[in-house]
Amino acid sequence: MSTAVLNAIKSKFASGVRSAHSHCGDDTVVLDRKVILDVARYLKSDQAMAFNMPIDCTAVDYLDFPGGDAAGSDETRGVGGFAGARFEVVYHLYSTTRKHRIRLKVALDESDVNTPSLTQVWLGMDWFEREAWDMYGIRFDGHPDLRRILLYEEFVGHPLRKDYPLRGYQPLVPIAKLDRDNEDPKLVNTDLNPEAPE
Amino acid sequence: MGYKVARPELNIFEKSYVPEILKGVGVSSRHFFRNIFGKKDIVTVEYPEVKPDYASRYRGHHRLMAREDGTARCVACMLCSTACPAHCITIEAGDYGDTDVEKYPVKFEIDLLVCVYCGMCEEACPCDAIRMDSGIHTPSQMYRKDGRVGKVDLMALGDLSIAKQGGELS
Amino acid sequence: MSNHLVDSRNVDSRSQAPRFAKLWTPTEVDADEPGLMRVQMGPSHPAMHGTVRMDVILEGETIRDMDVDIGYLHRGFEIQAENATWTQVVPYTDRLNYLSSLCNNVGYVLAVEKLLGIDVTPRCKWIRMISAEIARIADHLTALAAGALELGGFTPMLFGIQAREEFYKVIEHLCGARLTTAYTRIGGLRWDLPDNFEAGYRKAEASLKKNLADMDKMLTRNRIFYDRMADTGIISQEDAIEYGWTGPCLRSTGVEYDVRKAHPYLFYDKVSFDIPLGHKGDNYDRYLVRIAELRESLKIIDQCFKYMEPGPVNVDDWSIVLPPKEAVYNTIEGMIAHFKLIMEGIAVPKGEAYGYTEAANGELGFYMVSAGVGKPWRVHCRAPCFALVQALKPMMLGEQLADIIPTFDTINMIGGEIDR
Amino acid sequence: MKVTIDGRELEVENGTTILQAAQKLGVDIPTFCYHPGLSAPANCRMCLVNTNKAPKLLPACYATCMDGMEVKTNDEKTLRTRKSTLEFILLHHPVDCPICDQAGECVLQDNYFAHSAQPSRNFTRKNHKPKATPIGNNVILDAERCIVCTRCVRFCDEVSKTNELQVVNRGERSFVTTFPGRALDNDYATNTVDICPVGALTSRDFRFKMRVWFLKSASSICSGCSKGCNITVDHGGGNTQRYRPRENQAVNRWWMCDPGRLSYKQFQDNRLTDAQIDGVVHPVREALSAAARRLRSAGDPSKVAVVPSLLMSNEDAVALAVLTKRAGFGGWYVGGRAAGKEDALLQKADKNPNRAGVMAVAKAFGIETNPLTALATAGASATLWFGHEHAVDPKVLAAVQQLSRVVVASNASEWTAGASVSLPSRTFEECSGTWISVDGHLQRFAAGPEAKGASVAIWDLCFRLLRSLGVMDVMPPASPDQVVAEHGQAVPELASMPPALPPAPGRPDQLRKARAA
Amino acid sequence: MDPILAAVLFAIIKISIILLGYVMLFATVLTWLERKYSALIQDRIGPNRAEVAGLRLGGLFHMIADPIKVLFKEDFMPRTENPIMYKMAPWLSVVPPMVIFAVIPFGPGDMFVISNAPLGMLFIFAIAGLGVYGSVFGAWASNSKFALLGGLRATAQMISYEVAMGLNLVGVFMIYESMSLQGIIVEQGETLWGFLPAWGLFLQPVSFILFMASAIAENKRAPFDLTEAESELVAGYFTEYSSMKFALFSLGEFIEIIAIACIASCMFLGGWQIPFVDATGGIILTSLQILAFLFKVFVLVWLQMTIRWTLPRFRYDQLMKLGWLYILPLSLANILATGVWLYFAA
Repeated sequence: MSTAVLNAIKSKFASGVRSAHSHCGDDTVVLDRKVILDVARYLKSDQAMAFNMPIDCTAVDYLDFPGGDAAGSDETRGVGGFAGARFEVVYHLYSTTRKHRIRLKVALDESDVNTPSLTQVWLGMDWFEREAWDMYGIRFDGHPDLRRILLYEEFVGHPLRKDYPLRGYQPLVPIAKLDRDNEDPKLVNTDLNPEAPE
Repeated sequence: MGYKVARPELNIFEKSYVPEILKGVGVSSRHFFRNIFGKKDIVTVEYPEVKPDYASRYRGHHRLMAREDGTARCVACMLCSTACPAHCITIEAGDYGDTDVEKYPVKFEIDLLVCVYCGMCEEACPCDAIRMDSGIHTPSQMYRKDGRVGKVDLMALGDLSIAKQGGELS
Repeated sequence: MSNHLVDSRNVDSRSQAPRFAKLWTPTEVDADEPGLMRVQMGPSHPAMHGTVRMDVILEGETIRDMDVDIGYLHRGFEIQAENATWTQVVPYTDRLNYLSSLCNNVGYVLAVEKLLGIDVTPRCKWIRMISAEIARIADHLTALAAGALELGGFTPMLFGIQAREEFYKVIEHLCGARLTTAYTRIGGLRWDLPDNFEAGYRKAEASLKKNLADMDKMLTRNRIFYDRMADTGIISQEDAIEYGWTGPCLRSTGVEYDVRKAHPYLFYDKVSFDIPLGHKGDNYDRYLVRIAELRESLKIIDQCFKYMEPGPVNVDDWSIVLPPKEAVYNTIEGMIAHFKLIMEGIAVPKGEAYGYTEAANGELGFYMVSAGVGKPWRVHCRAPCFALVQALKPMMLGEQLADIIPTFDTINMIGGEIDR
Repeated sequence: MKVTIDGRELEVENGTTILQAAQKLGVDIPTFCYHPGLSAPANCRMCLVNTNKAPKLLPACYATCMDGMEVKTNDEKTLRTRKSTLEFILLHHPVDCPICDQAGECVLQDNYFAHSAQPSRNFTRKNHKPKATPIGNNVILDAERCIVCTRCVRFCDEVSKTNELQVVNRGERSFVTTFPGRALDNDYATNTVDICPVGALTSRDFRFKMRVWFLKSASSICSGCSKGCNITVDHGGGNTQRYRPRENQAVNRWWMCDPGRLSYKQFQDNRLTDAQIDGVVHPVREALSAAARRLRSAGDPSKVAVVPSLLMSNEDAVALAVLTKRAGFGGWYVGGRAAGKEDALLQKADKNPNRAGVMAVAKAFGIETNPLTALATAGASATLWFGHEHAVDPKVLAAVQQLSRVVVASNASEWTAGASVSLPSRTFEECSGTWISVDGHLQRFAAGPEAKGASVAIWDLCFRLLRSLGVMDVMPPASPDQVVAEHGQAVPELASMPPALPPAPGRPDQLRKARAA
Repeated sequence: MDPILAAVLFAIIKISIILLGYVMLFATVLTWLERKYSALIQDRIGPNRAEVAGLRLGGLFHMIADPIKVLFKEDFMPRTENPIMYKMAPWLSVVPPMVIFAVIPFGPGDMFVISNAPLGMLFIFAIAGLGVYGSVFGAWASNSKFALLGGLRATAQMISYEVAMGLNLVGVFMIYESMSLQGIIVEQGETLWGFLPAWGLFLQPVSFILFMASAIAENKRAPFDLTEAESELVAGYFTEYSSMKFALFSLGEFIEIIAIACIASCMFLGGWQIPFVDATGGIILTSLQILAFLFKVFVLVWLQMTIRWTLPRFRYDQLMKLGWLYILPLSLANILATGVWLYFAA
């Protein structure tokens, strides 16, 4: 689309850019988290960039990604880009004046899931970052109010991580297990999964 | 291209509430008098007596189609339970010991309370065995277990399927 | 209770709305302070469509602080999608914005097709456009009608719902269900248009025009309605962009951004339509913009019917779309392709893509990562409401309790979409 | 010798086939009839590739590399030939996927979808051949589905050397069947099902039980005898559904025997899922303290006879050895399954998978071992009994029944009946651990299906029992590997543990190659 | 018979007939009528399911079925510090509107009015002012924040509009020089300039509009229903009420609709007067006059219901603004203008 943005970031923040590519028409820059805040400020304030709209922020867990192990070459890791660390925080930005888009990615290792919060640049990142924290446990430093958003405060774990068990219960209140064939209609069985152990 | 919507600024007359209230009362009354004396615009359907027409594509209660000899067309290939995004279909396969059909569903159960009526099962069926075109919406149940509908009930809604199958196109 | 008699909004209605005095603050008001009252609106509250909780701290009827608590309708769309085949996700998307499921269906499959790098047939594109616009009409009608209901106007609401019903009937004829449509497929559609589709649509269109006129008469220039809507829930252009607003709500502030125009997909560049814009981003503008968008959608659908030509709706590739049933029943080739697609799903090449479309509430984005197999590695839904609702707090600080209701309605919060 | 495959050069030895060379480069050439363990007849023609050394396409599985050969596996000619071959093979293939057990792991499906995916041009009536014919105790033949790759025929000729199968008729009417009067009933017959690329040969045991794409897999070791054949445990719905051999050139190559293949069934009947005290169900925690009380009340701990199970993993054995030593119990009375059939291929007479490991642990810990028959005359006052599988000796049984017995077993048998305290243990399928085969291979197995009921791994039970007995200074390890790491240094056989198993190949969708963008 | 006893007995009979036979019956019919009417406005059918012996009569039996249903519902009571207040509140909102009917003349003479009090209107104001206690007690005793907010709104709203309502009628009193309802009605029997009945509607049109507005506000019905504003406050001051207690609140509302219609028709539409028939006496004429009164009441009830089902509701500050900044000054101005006019006309 507009490689101009890619080139601008690459030239201005050469040390912080890990890789950059355009895949499926989306321009992507994989950044070091040290520069993400600077890049964001630059992208917002520069007249030629003018990325004034925060579209989205999310995260991806690449645990056991096929071909994503250390032995995988850049080629097998795919053009789509998976930068090699377990987590990636993905930002999408848009400029309503220049009408261009960019995707910023920050690769984070499992052991250190902190990254600067972009709420300092766009307030609209607020809830998106809270969701990424809730679902992936990414810590956004400098976020004014990093609480869980979709789940309840007492929830343990981050359910979109690939190692979070798919089945099982984490009830706030004990769930009454019912004999399936002698159900009392007044009681509600919250178990809706037919494969769940009876 | 973009254009600004016409945003009304109320004139002093409209600001006095009364004329606009009377206009609204007029609309209400027009509907009232049309419905009580004139041509009835009433859209309510009196349900148990009058049933709304379902579209021909309406996805309702599932049914299992039958062969000419009355057995189920289903051969328990499990594609429907694979395609089901809600995992509501349970099938157990059995062996007829017959070289023509070989495989049949010993148990075919759909949990209607889990089903999301997306139609993926009929799309996935390679034998024209399961369909959702019965035109019946799902009945409500008193107990959860009544929501699990078995092969017999599904066959009872079924019909003879005459779809040709097995490469016998000639 | 200082402002019974004077309008608390010190705003000249002709000027551009000012920026929020305080853009973002974490909860800092102590509800135990004398004179303050903490009210929990929701999660089961008549005005909280879907289920959302607003923890409001009131001074009299003025909102001193509030916190919007979402997640009551969270059902794990994204983790479900990671454990289903690409095609199986389509019914899950129905439940995102359940008022305009077809928009979600179209948005999702377009994103997958972007990743697959395929282009669907022209007829399929026209039909997708028609279905998405019909869904948009249904969604806008709901928002408008509910807006009247929230303000106590039950009759105008039912007029709006009446028209919406007609469109739902059209949708039912199209795909067999009214809300949970599951209509699109990757590389095509579940079905072609049914017979007499256009006749059914014309009936719905007539009903819309008639009922919209009645609603308009009862509401638009009525001063009670005007006073409730105008100058309440104001957001400035800068703030709307800053908070990631999109869709009719952003356009109500006068920002001309519509994905259909800015980045045309399907055949939106081949039809002519306009983008209605608001003046200052208050509830009344959002109401007017939605009404104007209804008319634009009708225009688009008319052109789709005009330009549409017969032809196949699915791409001719058995590794993406299911073979026709005759081929499945009678040829081993069709049977194998059918089995492979259902057992394993469509093998989407490894990579990532962000597909975005204009859904009824704004930019609906799907960010997806494929590991090269039949199931998505990651599907993230960028729900337009999510960005809209996060600005609710700065919008409502200092306003009245009663203003939450029309504001909440005009930004059209949809629980299914925001909670996913 | 230098060959170039798809533009990539490779140095190969003389006699290397094109296919082997391609595999080294990771180039995928589709095959049907080729199997690395069998001779290559080159009769399916699927692997035809274009070379510069011959005017016609060459079968990659049979043709050897020549110096300077340039091979093209994806040029237009090869691709067109593949499509034609597939069309030809599918010409008379019945539309059977819905009723065919192979669907989902069918090479024909994979190859068609990957290399053709074009509609049928077939307007002829399909040939009919015998369907669903049992040709042996474990194998059912569907001749219509057969693509006459002759893998099964070659297996019977070359591996089991029993020569039951042949191809009859000619041309499109040919199909595989047994010689008249013969049945495919050798001990390795079900391997023909594994190697059959289509659904022509299906397993009678697995028939219609479950669709293969619902199965989850775990890499494991067969427990049928002491050979230690590598297997994959396919499980679904909480139960093991079948065993499949896993390639290990050092032990079992690609094969396994039928008795071993069916040995999963012995763990499914009469499963013990709850702890019992005098026949009454109790929580495991209470049963453990009851067991400790019973063992203590036997008086002199050295009068407590310990009977290890030979299905125990080395980790379990180490834990038991620690328990035996710390609690001061008497020697081990080693029983196990009775000896059985042995043959030249895989089956071993010793049917106990880990006799070598248990004995090595006993030796390293200095625990006296006696045969189980000695228990009848040992004068023990109580016994700590593991396993249900020991061969029944009436004299021992009678003697044991007199004793106060704490039984740890996964299934019920004569030995577990009437136990004073019975604790449910997991089967080996449900745990991970290592075994030492009769040939001295130390091999790892991974946990497959979920553990049933309240059952606990034996190593865990041993350490918990130790605490119940009042020995508090031994911290229970967290995993079987930790058991060996902390307590098993004395065992020389366990000095170098094999690396952790890679995850077993799962459902087909995880194996699928991505469609080219 | 003792004349006093006879008068008391006669009064009791009148009370029974008017309250039970008229007010309660009318209110019960209104519960059905409002549902049916709103349905027809909204292109629906409305209640039509209740049937007796196969007869449905357009759902008329719903007005019997509804009370029965309501009576059998679970009477839920919140945990509250003031159970007595909680139980009293519904009665406080249903009794005052009923008492208003004591001074409403249904026909000419003393025969069709329970008490032809000379200061009838003052009595009505006094009693109507009591209605606020129903809402406030209910809201306070419910132990719920939504109810409390509703109660607060109700207090402010009713007190504000009480003033406006009273001032609106001053003009009428000035013209007819009476505060007795019967007296005012009799005065309205005349004809102005030979073609226009001397009704309050024509002599005091501004007063009529303002009175209807403030009376509807007093009754807390849409567009002034923000005390129960279901989208904001769930159900306002009666959020925590159920069963018959809940029904009493709505019964009180319906009785109040009739009361407002009665007062307005007495004040502005000539009460039982038939236009151009300035005479009394005779059974036929009296019956016609009673029917005329009922018809006028019915028309005003219809007007209230149509407004209810047409308009959205105000916001709290807008309502206050309307009351204090528009209605109150306008009614004062109206009084002034009436006074000036009377001065010069005299």
